[in-house]
Amino acid sequence: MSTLAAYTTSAGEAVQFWVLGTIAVIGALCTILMKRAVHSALCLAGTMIILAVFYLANGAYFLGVVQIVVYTGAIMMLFLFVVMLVGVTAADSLKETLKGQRWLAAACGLGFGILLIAGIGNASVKNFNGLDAANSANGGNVEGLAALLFTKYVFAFEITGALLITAAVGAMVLTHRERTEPARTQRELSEQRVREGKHLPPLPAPGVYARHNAVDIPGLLPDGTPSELTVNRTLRRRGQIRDVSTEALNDLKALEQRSEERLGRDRDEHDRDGQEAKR
Amino acid sequence: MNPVNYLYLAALLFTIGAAGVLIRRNAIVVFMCIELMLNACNLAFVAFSRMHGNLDGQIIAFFTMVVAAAEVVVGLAIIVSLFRSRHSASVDDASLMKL
Amino acid sequence: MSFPILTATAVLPAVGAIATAAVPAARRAAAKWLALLFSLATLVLAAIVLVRFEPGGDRYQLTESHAWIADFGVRYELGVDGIGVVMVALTALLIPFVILAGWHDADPLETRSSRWRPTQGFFALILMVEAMVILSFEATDVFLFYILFEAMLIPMYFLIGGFGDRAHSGTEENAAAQRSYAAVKFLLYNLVGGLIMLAAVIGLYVVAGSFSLSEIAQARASGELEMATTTERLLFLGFFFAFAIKAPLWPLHTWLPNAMGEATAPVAVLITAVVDKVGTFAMLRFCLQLFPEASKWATPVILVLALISIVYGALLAVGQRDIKRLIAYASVSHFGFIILGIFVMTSQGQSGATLYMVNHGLSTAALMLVAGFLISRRGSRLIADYGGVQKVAPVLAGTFLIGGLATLSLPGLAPFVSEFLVLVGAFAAYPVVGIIATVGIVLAALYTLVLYQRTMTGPVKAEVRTMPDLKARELAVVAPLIALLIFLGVFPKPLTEIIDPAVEHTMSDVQKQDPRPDVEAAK
Amino acid sequence: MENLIALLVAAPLLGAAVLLCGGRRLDRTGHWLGTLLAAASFVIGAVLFADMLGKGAEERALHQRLFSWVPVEGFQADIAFQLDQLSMTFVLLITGVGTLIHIYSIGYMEHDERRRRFFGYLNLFLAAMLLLVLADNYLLLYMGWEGVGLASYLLIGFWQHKPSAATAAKKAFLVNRVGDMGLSIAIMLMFTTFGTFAFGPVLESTSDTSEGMLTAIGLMLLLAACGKSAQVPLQSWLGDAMEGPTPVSALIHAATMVTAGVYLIVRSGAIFNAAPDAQLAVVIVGAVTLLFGAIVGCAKDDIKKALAGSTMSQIGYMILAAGLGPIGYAFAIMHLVTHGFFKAGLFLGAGSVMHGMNDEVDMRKYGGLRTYMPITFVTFGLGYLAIIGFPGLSGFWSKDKIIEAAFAYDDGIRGWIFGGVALLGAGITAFYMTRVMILTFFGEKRWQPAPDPDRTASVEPGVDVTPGEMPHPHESPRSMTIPMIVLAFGSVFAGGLFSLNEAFVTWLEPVTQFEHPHPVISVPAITASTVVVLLIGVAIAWVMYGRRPVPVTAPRGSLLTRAARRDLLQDDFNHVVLVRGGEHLTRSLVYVDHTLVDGVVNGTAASFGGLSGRLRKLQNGYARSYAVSMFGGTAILIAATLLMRGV
Repeated sequence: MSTLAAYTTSAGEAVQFWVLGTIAVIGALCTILMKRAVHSALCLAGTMIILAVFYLANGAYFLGVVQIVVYTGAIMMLFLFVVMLVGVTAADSLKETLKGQRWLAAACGLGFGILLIAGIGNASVKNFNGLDAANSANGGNVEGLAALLFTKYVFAFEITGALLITAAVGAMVLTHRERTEPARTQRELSEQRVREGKHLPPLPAPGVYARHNAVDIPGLLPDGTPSELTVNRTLRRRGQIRDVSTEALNDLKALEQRSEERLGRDRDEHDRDGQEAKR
Repeated sequence: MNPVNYLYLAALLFTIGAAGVLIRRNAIVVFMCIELMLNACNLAFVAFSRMHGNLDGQIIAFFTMVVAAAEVVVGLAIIVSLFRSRHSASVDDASLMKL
Repeated sequence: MSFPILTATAVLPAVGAIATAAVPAARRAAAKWLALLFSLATLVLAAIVLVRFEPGGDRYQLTESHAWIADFGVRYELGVDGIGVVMVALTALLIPFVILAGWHDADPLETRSSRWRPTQGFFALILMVEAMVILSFEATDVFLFYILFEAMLIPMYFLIGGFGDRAHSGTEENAAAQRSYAAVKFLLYNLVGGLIMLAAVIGLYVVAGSFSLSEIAQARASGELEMATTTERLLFLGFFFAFAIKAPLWPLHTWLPNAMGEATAPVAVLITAVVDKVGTFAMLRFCLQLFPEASKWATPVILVLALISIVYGALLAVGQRDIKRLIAYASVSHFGFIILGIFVMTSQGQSGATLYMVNHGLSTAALMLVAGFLISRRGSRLIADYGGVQKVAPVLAGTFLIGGLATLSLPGLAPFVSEFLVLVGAFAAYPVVGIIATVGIVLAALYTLVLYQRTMTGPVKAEVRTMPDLKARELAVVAPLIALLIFLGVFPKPLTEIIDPAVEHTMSDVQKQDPRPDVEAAK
Repeated sequence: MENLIALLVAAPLLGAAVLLCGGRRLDRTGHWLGTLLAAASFVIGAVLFADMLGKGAEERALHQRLFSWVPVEGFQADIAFQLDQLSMTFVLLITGVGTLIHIYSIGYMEHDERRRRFFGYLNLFLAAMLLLVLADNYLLLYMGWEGVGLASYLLIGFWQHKPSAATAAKKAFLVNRVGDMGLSIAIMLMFTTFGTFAFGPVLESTSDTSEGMLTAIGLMLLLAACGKSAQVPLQSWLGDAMEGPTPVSALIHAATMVTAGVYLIVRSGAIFNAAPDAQLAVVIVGAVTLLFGAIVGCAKDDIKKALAGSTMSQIGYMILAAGLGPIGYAFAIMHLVTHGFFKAGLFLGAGSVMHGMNDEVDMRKYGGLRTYMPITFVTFGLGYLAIIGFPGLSGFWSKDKIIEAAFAYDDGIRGWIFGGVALLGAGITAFYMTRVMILTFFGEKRWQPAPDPDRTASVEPGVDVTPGEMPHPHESPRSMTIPMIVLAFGSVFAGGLFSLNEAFVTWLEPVTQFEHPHPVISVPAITASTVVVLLIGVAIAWVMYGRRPVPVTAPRGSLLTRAARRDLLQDDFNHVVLVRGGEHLTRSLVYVDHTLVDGVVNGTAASFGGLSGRLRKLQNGYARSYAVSMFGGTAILIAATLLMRGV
């Protein structure tokens, strides 16, 4: 690193780098290790914000802002939206199914990282000569970028426009679902139920049980076993049915305990009264 | 501190992202990891632009963001339709590339 | 710049292919006529090229050159020398006959079976092959040639695999299986060759830094471009291997009988008379011109292989039970002659070889197409199923006999001239080789006459009794071919005077002189 | 004048083209057209002959160059004709006899629905044969050479529905091809030696090259001659060739085509003169064939096959003479011409007999026919006297001279040997011809009911033969008898005319040179002994067949007889060695090609297949594992680049 000694940053930036850098790495790690997609998304958002800060620190003011607006603002929100669609609480197990995949991945990742770092290490990185000149050339970072964007990179810029449009259209096409047959009326539905012969009445409502009134809780059959049917199909698919039986037991226990306490307190009071009467 | 550390950080993040792509099954998370990798690249670009003292690096980073945005849009759309069709967002379920 | 006529000769059939393929399924007849029209137009263009070509002029004429992949110095370079122009003419000449002969080969079967044959595709593919072959005869850029050399496999593959001969022994299923086996075999053999050639092509670029035939040749001639002996030999082998597979040289010939046996007769003609010629042609143009030293170095081995091909092919032809396979093995023998003529490196040999390519194209076309007509009548490829055809279909038998006589290179028919030239050329350089090769002419007589005797003569078989004689369309296919065979048999001058200068160039490339006769040597 | 030469060939060629392409509409008139064109060719020949006689001996040779045939650098072949005395002789013989036989065929093939094609083939033959004798270079000669081969193939196999005929035709062509191999190698040798193969340059510059080379060329030419002229060891096809219609046998396999070998050797005389070893080989071949043919001729009961044997042996005489060098050339050609007359006559006679006898060919079933078909008898008889060399008739003059020359081969033991052989041959000839004569025309009738055409292969179709019907011999129509009469005249007087103060020899001398032979014993003695031997032969035959009755079914006969009936086992040899061996070879090769050659390549392919089968297990379809491989690949690439830069 001796060759790079020529240009060093301010101590403040150094501190900032070490602190935020650490957090960023941790965030990244969390992103890939969290069980739930939501958490991953949040961690990623954090990392991105930190990166935005780094951009700013590196004199890329415009990018820094764009980073926050576009990424943390737009893209991550998109992610969260999709996550919601798929199911917030859906936790996929980190258990590896493919044989040796994880080890291969680890090996590759490790080797790759080492290679990259080694590469940067022995790459002949020439002195940093700061962005002040470049930024001030057109009177500011944004102006500078604009100058470049509309002169040198104008074609690329236009093409990205085309790309975005295409992407938008593509997304619509992909997600759009054509309804082929008219929506079935209630009558038709009932007739179908009759034809199928099961569940002539509409499906039972979800578990209105004790103090619970949530859609993800199955109602209990007379014998106390929960009935899947009562829960919304989507939730069922996502496997987000809360096991009500155990909950019910817990609640019962808690109830008894509480009543126990109350009774106990009453007895004490009773004793005290008795002693006062003797005096 | 030497600004080259930014590059090291970028490399690290990139590697982490790549590893994530390899080990996660949830398509959404995989996408996040890809975003992570892209961001790492962006950081590297920015650092380089600082290194060379011109703004081209930032321009590239900018383009990267645009492309990333587009990619996310399409990718998520794919995931959604995939989820619709097979009610799961696991990349392993779609193993149709098998001969 | 002037009108790019060479490109036109290739573009026209390509356009024709697209147009033919675009004809709606119901209008089958229209597609046929369209294809025929385009092939004839191509023939006209080829004739113009032939006329505009001055034998005495530069080596490569009517040249065109445009940058293509500038970074690798790949150029779109066309140009014809005496040999190329003749081959182009041959191709353009044969295709109309192929189309006309295959008029009904791709018609839907009466029973709407699963093997419905899209007629348009058949003729479109044929025209596609024509376009590629013609362009490969004109390409003077090694890379461009390589692309075409490989690309023409694709339409051929579909022609063989998709439009098999309807006359087969056994069930539809195993016929289809055999057909696809033949097609895949054809593809694999040629792909392997192409792969090795690709390596050689890249190697050549690494060594020479250019793909342009003329540039490299000049550099070699002027000595600017030195090649290490081993390098040159390896590159030569890479190229030669591919060409040896294409122009089946023993022991790489085994794909030919399958392909020709399973394909319809016109496609078989396309294989042996047109596509395979690219191999021998490329030996003349690329092997000798780019690697003269290596060519000389490899000559002994190649000559031996060629001799084996000649004798071996003929002997196997004698042993065949299937008419088309018999003709295929005969072709193996003839290709042996061609390669022999190329590599004995005497002007007679090479003129003979070039002439042989043309004549073999004509004679095989005549024989194979008539055989095809015969087979389509009886619905069997087995020689044993025929007999006494001469009695019921004398014209068919007569044309068949003439085709056969051409195959055994009877003097007065075109192949004789070329075969004799090859033999003389071989004999002048290596007497023993010449004598062994001469055995081939006896064997040729054997397999041809045996075939004729078993199919055409003898008592009339019951299945043959009702066989109709040649129809007008079929006669229109065969008669011109036979007329050409006879004409070129007594007056090959028009061709030889175009070919000769080119051969001179090749001879000077390999720096070889003809051995002078003893008498002059003595004086 | 020389422009007429091309017409000689063109006329019959035109006929062939018209007749073969003309289609059915020519069926009525086709034969007339063919005959007319043959005659036209003869007339042209006669005109040229007259013109030639008008000139001095040296400038008689005419030359006509049409165009350049194969103009390739260092290899020039022209389509050019040369008409000198030798060619002239042949032209007259070919066109003359040819025309006669055309006429004969009109009657003979009357009932054949494919008569038009027959005449087309005949014309084709005439054209090819004329091309052969008129060519001015060996390559063009080769063209004619194969052309006649083709014509003979077509004509032998004319009745293609008979498997025997088809086989015979194929055999003839193949055996000839073996000979042609010799010719082509000879041409190559000439090319490498002299740089050309035109008659003039080659024959003049023989002195410039080594004797060894000339011997090689000579032997190759001899091989060619053996093939075409049915000389041992390539004689086996001639007997079977009799499957063809009789006029064909008369024209092609007696008078003209089979003598092409003699022409070739005489034409190449200069080469042979300079190569004594080659000459010796020629003489030996001639002598051997002479006896071979004669012996075969003695044993055959099929009249045509007997005559074929005799043809073989007579050509043996010619080859023998041709091998003797300048002392023999002229006589070889002279015997060739006379033989052309009487042998053609004999064959036509045989044809006429068969015509009358329901196409019975077995002489043992003839007998006593002289009263039934007198003209045939007389003409045949004259031909007979001529061939056995009865003093005064054609055969006598030519054959006697050959025997003299043979005695004069050299004044040592060789002279005695070959002279003796020739003499012996004369005796045997007398024997078997007398046998034929007696069996056919004398003795009592041994006629049999007509054979069932399905059983006997050699029944000529068209002639309406009702099975089981007794033959009723009759004289043939005039169209057939006239040619026989003409030929008979030829066979009586031709020899005498030729020998008048050696007219023929002096006529040919400019082309073939001539030296007077000096036999080891005096000429009169030879003549006397010839006559004596001849009489002995006749006497033996008379004793064997004339005195005692002839059994209808051939007796078992001596070992030699049985061998001779089978062409001295030469065919069996061929069959066992060549045919069987060849079949085995090809069959095994087919097997090898399928298993070994194909197997090796397919084997490699299969092994690749197995490999890929193992590899495809990696393609589990899981995107992530693909990603891993991609990632690893990238890592490796980076490592590589780093290492590169590191170094």
